[in-house]
Amino acid sequence: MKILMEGNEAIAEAAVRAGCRAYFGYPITPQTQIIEYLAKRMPEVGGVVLQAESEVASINMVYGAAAAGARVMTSSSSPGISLMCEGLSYLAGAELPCLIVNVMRAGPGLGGILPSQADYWQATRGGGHGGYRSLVLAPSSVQECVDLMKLGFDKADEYRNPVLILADGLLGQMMEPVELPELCETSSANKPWAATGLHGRSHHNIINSLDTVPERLERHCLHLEDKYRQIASAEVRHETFGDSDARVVVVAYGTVARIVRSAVERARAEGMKVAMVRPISLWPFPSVGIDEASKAAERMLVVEMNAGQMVDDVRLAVHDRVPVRFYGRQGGMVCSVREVFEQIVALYKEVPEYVHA
Amino acid sequence: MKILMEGNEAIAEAAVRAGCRAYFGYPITPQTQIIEYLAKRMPEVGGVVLQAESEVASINMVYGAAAAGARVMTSSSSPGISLMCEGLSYLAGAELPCLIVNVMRAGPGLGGILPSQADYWQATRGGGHGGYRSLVLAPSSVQECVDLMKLGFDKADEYRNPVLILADGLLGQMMEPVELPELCETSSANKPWAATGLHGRSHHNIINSLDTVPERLERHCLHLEDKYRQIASAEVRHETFGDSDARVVVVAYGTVARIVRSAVERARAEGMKVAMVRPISLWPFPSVGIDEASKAAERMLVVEMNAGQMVDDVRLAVHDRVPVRFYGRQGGMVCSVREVFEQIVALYKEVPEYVHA
Amino acid sequence: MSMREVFHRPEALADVATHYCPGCDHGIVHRLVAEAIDELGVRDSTIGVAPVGCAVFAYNYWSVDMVQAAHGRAPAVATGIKRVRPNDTVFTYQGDGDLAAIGTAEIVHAAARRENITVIFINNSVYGMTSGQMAPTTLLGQVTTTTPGGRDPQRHGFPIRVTELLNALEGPVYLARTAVNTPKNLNVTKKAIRAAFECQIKGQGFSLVEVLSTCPSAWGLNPVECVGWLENNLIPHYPLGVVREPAATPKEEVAVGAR
Amino acid sequence: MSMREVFHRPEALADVATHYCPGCDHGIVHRLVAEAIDELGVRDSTIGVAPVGCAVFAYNYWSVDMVQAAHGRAPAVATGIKRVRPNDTVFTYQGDGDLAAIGTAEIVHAAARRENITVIFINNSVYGMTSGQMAPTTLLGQVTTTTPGGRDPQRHGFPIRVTELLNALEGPVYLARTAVNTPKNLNVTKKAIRAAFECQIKGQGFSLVEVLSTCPSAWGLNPVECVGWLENNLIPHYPLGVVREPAATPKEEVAVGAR
Amino acid sequence: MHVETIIAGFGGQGILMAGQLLAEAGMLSGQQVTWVPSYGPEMRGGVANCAVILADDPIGSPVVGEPDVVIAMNRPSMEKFSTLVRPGGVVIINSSIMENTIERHDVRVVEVPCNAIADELGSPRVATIVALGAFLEATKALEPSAIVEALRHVLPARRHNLIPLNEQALERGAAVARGERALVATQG
Amino acid sequence: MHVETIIAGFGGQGILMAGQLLAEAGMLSGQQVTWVPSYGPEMRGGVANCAVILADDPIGSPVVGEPDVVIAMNRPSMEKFSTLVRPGGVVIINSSIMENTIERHDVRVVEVPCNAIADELGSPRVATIVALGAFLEATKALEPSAIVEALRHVLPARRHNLIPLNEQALERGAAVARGERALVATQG
Amino acid sequence: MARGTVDIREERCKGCELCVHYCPSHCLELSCGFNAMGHHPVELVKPEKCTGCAICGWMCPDCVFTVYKEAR
Amino acid sequence: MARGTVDIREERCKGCELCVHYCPSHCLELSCGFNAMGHHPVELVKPEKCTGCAICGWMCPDCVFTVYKEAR
Ligand SMILES: Cc1ncc(C[n+]2csc(CCOP(=O)(O)OP(=O)(O)O)c2C)c(N)n1
Ligand SMILES: Cc1ncc(C[n+]2csc(CCOP(=O)(O)OP(=O)(O)O)c2C)c(N)n1
Ligand code: SF4
Ligand code: SF4
Ligand code: SF4
Ligand code: SF4
Ligand code: SF4
Ligand code: SF4
Ligand SMILES: [Mg+2]
Ligand SMILES: [Mg+2]
Repeated sequence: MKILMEGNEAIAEAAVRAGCRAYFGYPITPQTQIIEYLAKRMPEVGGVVLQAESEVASINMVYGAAAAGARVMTSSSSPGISLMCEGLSYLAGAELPCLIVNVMRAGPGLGGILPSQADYWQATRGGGHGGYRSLVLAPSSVQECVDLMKLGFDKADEYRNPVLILADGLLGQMMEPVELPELCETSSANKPWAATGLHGRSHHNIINSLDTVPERLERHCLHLEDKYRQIASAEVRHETFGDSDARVVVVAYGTVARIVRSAVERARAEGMKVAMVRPISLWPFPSVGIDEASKAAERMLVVEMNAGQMVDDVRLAVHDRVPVRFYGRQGGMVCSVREVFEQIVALYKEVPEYVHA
Repeated sequence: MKILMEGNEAIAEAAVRAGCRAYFGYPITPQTQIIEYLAKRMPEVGGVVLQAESEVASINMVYGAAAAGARVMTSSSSPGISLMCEGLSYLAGAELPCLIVNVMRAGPGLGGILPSQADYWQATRGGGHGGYRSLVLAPSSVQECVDLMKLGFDKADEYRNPVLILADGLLGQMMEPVELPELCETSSANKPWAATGLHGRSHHNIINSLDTVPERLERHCLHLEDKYRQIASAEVRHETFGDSDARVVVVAYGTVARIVRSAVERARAEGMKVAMVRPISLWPFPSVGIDEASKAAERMLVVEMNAGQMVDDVRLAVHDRVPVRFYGRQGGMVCSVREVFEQIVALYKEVPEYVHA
Repeated sequence: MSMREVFHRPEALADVATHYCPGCDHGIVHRLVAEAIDELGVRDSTIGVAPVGCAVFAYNYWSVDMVQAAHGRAPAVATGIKRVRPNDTVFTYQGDGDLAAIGTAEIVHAAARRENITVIFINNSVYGMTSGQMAPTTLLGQVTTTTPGGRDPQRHGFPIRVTELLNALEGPVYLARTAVNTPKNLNVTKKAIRAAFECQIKGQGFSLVEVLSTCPSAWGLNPVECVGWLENNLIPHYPLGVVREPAATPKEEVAVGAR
Repeated sequence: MSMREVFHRPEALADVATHYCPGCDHGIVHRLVAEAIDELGVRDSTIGVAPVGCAVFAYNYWSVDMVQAAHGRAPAVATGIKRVRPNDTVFTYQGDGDLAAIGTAEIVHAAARRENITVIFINNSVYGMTSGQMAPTTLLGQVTTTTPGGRDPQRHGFPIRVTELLNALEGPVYLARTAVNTPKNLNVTKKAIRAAFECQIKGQGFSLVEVLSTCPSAWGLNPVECVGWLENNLIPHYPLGVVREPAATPKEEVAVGAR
Repeated sequence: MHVETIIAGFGGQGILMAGQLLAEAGMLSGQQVTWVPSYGPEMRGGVANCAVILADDPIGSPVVGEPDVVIAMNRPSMEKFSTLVRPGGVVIINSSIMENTIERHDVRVVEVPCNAIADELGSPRVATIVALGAFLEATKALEPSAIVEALRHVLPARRHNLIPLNEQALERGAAVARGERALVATQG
Repeated sequence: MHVETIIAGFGGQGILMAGQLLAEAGMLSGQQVTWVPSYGPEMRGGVANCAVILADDPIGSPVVGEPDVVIAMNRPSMEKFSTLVRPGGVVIINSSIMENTIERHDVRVVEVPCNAIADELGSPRVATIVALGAFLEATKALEPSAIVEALRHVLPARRHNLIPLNEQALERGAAVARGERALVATQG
Repeated sequence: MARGTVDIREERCKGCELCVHYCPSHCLELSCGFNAMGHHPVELVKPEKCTGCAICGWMCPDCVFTVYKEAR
Repeated sequence: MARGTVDIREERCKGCELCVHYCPSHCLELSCGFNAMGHHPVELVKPEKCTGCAICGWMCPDCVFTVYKEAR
């Protein structure tokens, strides 16, 4: 049965259903509803919810709980995520599974509280030091928030790696009907590496990212690289829509992808050959999917709520073969279907042998 | 007259000579010598040096001093820089000039204390939220550390933007002869926007990155974008060396570029047509310079002390026309001239019409 | 019969409407700060630091140079300003989430350094800006959106008395807790704020005034009811008074033998 | 005549050489912690948290499960562990730079929450690991690499007495400051560490033992000279003793009327 | 079917809740729905609005730029949102507290004295429900019974006694939109 | 000219300072120089080493992988670094505290009883300076007077009284490398 | 005759009633009308009782009052 | 006869001399030789004076000692 839920609350409920029993976080608009919801919900399932003194403390509590084998998460919005950068790097370095939700707001600095996608670089290229990777999933509906939470927790455990859910403020605060999965429980028993106390085990487990012997630290880095390569080959997710011989291909993710989809539908209704690709995993990036969708393309368009952070990834995906244009709104402004439609029309007209159907 | 100086101390002395009279920082290997040097030196010129309680406090002290019109800096190494990500985003958002030195060590997490270049993404793509940009300068000798410090402070003031000096641990701790510039003084008088107290001024100055009106915040973002475009066109710096019709072009920065240069010299001595490009500004990236240097290239090689973070920028620079390979060492390991030379030879042999001179 | 003006808007209070909810004490304290600045004649040389919290827009509300700081970092920002402009008067204005949660390290160390700044600390026992979560100062049993069953010491810990905490340091020179729930207390608050600024102007060092304040919106009470709640709950837990004065401040100790 | 063993390596102390400098007190305190773990019979259910500081490699030195925390964040990490494994014994081991500088907020809030963990706090008045910079606990006049003319309160502020600072909170249940400069004090320290762990095992809440320690390398003195320096300088400034015990811990207050 | 609606008014008027009811009712009737709260700068101020889409097909953009219908419960909302309605669309205005000053002739304006009716019903808080009734009548987007069903889901059991009152409010609003021709102005 | 040298030994032997003197002297003699301290894992341990390059042309890599010369002041350094020296290179070993166990025959090993000589000079701390004297003699990379000049720059004025002692140490080291053939083994 | 009086900047009043609560002479009340911000602004309903004590001014969070007192 | 004795794990000794300093019977001293770590390890030079008081064990940062005491 579907129920109508706000994105933030759906994220929270989905976490509980995915077996998450530990949440540490600090309030920040537009995602405070997550901790508020869990403050009521977690005790019902015997879970822990703790309002930390800061985002720095939150992410380090997550580090501790993950080290001890728990299925654990935190959530925040852009400035709060910046404060977690050191912690994220530690989590990646020590190979601890956990889930981090970023309901992005406009930046830089304190910026504003309205929706944004301006943390794409931060999410896909680190944020923290040392060049680690997180699996980054970008839902574009409340239902997908729910679905990706479960997937995210599972993949975090599978790869012993942090997973980032990158949502925008719109998604966090809008309501849509969702189908919720069954409540499930997980245990630390299948994490033999975790620091759970010996309880009879003969060797002591150590959770750590330090190694002062460079040869050994290099081996560790190579091991991480290997893992990232595995993720890159197994965990690419995207969705394609529109004409397979599209002349203009639009790439967008998150809520913006829905706006783009409406615009693409309109363009196709008017006879243009247009398609769109919606990356669901932002890292690994669906380069192959985008390349394939744009075999016949003469123009690419990237639409984001930022100044054009995904553009380079799209250029790389198409091997800089097709000109890649950008349309974006910033500062909390959300582009309209009409704006995107006009961009598509303009690009379509740019194509030399342009024929209106 | 040249004097023999350690990189860290040269950075510190160069800051003083560039008119920097305020330093806030927190000890971390391999750059603690900067604050230790300044603890002695700053009082001699009437400047301020304060050991903050953390990197978070340091960057926010920098924010305050920059807001008040001072020529100010901090320095740290990788994990410490991660803790500054929120502050960096605020500095960029509020358009405050300042200089941040990152003497990189191996990561992720606590990693090690040996040299690395694994913060390239963090430096060039943010670190903090909101998609801001810092001018990133990467010296490759102690002398260049000195020269780029002055340039960095000047550019920070010119653009009202943070400037990052991205050095590796090797550079911070090695000694080389340097020529130091004259001591200069600067004043906040030419920063009419600064929060220096009214002192007769009729309107009050506000240093701020918040705007809750999205239309206005978008205008601010567009203004920043404009500024970044200006920087991107005016502040690209790089150095090219080798054959103009090189068949293999190597790209490297920082100390690694010196190792590469030795390898390239050796390859050319053996008759191969090889060139190298050394980006000095990592953002803006010298795409045009690299593209030009590789007009005749059949293979590109990127060498870094990380898992290959600059590779995408090089691919974009050459429009994905030439295959770009990577060679790197990690975890504090430094590649040798021999290793790089062998890479060059192997690539040179890959070229179909390979003829040994 | 002629009338003379006995009360008017202070000059340091910019003549703009504030965004505060009706009856919110932030407005009163803003005025008191402005009056202190006017009376001490330092409007021309004062730099204020706004927090992240309901007072984030305070940069618009005082007609002095203002710097907006990241959440909790106002004391560090003020330190940066004061160190490079030691002759100007620098103050921060912070809420209890900002100062006593995320900004704990910054306030403790500014106080320990005896940093010569003035801190105005608004303790309304909740996060107002984000609409009513638990703060470090939330009372036991108090209901907030993150303590829906009331603050439980087992799960959420104990409220922090900031003034007493800082009083355990040698650094601070002036520490007081006040309220603005009565005209009399308001006058005490005004004097405390003035004394705090005076400390700084005389070069004596770190001063902080904690003002117990209402948050009608998060407390779910009307402004007048809030006054009663504050009197019945906040004041008993957070005793009013000056706890540190320049005269009673520990003197600098004799230096130890170096190494 | 037969001899019986009256002293040997505790089981919880892993049988490996440490990287500590000769004569460094870290080694002694490590052993005392291990002895407490052994004596309380909790080696099988203990999880330790190593800091960033000279004790960073402590994860190799105790034969219990260990987690290495980011600089200053050990109390947050321990909180994360304890909340998901409330029946295990969780402790942190931190230096004064780690705990009293960058980690100030984390230790204050863990204490305020009465988080049921044990903190072993090594106060050697300097940053040992990074070779001798000023710490928040550095004495006035003390020479370090960042206070080359001696710590000057005007520029560098005042040393922080962590135990007294935390004692200003309601949260902590056991707080003590000790030293290992004499066999007698070492025994007091051992008892304090044991008492701290007992607090946790009994579910009473937050305990911390501050151990005044030597750092021969950063102090520039040989280990035996260090003992004298500690006695003449550190102990006078940081009085030894138990300042909070479970019996004297403030009780939970009566809940206030919600909203 | 695809109806995009903006409901707007003052903070205390139950604007967001009305939108939520509409979305819930749509969902229960088997439609696709989205509900998006205001993203204007006025978030902390006294103004509130939300956008609701009801549709047969999956919904692309949940953001409503050119609504089919606007329910304006106060003057600022009427002034702002009536200009956005697509030609041929409907604007329902709360005529209890403002005059119709809409100058467009390509939209249908339904004037409903929401506060007056709510006061008559003895509960000022249902004014926006009255407007919702008019909305249902004017658009036929949903059966009023769907809203009643939605109320049953949204209200806690102990509040179900309020359902009849809300039913009345819906009906009174519908009546205005339907029958009391004097109050309905079709312009252009 | 282009000479790459590694100087290695225990922590207290003044290894880094000797390297710094060499670099300083090179610079004062108009050469290009670099000095890089150890980047081994043993940073905090008892072992220290540094790499110094003296060259006529600008120096590319400051990292020394295949030194021309190694000055090994203790056994672990001798064992580790003697294997890296390029064929034809020189290894100067402190024969006071270890035997020459180098098995290579393609390098010249100069055995210098550094500690013995230093003790004779009344200052155990100049042992590494003695080795430096042997280095200068064996490589002719610099005039000993350049080192003396460097000492004048590096030492604070109140320590200039130590210069003659260091001069003697250099000379004694050079003498070993030059004249006391008994102590010099050329292998292979 | 009134010993004092107040000027009220209606457009700044948020109708919080704090002044009404604190005025020792009970001479203030909220009006029925709205101001531009949508609040019921305060009114001096019993001007004759005003003493010019300025308590309203002190307690008003929005600096709505200017207070005058009889000069002697 | 000695009332106690100690086992010394030489290879772990860092020659810090703390045990030498604290031994109430003055029966410990550093040896001239080096151990593998390059330190002069401690020696029981006056075994006859050892009381088995274990103070050396307590004060040694490197857990070098095992201490035995006469059994009664
Ligand atoms: C790094 C960061 N974390 C969280 C927030 C969200 N935030 C804004 S204000 C606030 C709390 C403000 O509470 P308080 O300081 O008590 O001020 P009040 O609003 O009560 O006056 C929070 C958590 C933020 N802006 N930045
Ligand atoms: C974020 C961060 N900042 C700084 C450092 C560098 N650092 C490592 S240890 C240390 C200080 C340790 O001092 P203390 O906690 O007193 O421990 P001690 O070494 O004295 O035992 C510092 C500043 C770091 N690793 N990470
Ligand atoms: S939310 Fe509370 S603190 Fe903030 S303005 Fe409203 S009443 Fe004041
Ligand atoms: S540096 Fe100091 S604290 Fe660290 S191991 Fe050495 S003596 Fe101990
Ligand atoms: S001045 Fe005094 S008497 Fe007059 S209105 Fe104000 S509070 Fe009342
Ligand atoms: S106190 Fe001020 S804002 Fe409140 S009702 Fe009175 S005049 Fe209006
Ligand atoms: S046991 Fe006592 S007497 Fe024997 S060596 Fe140790 S300290 Fe000395
Ligand atoms: S105390 Fe321990 S390490 Fe130190 S000298 Fe004695 S046995 Fe050796
Ligand atoms: Mg508050
Ligand atoms: Mg320390």
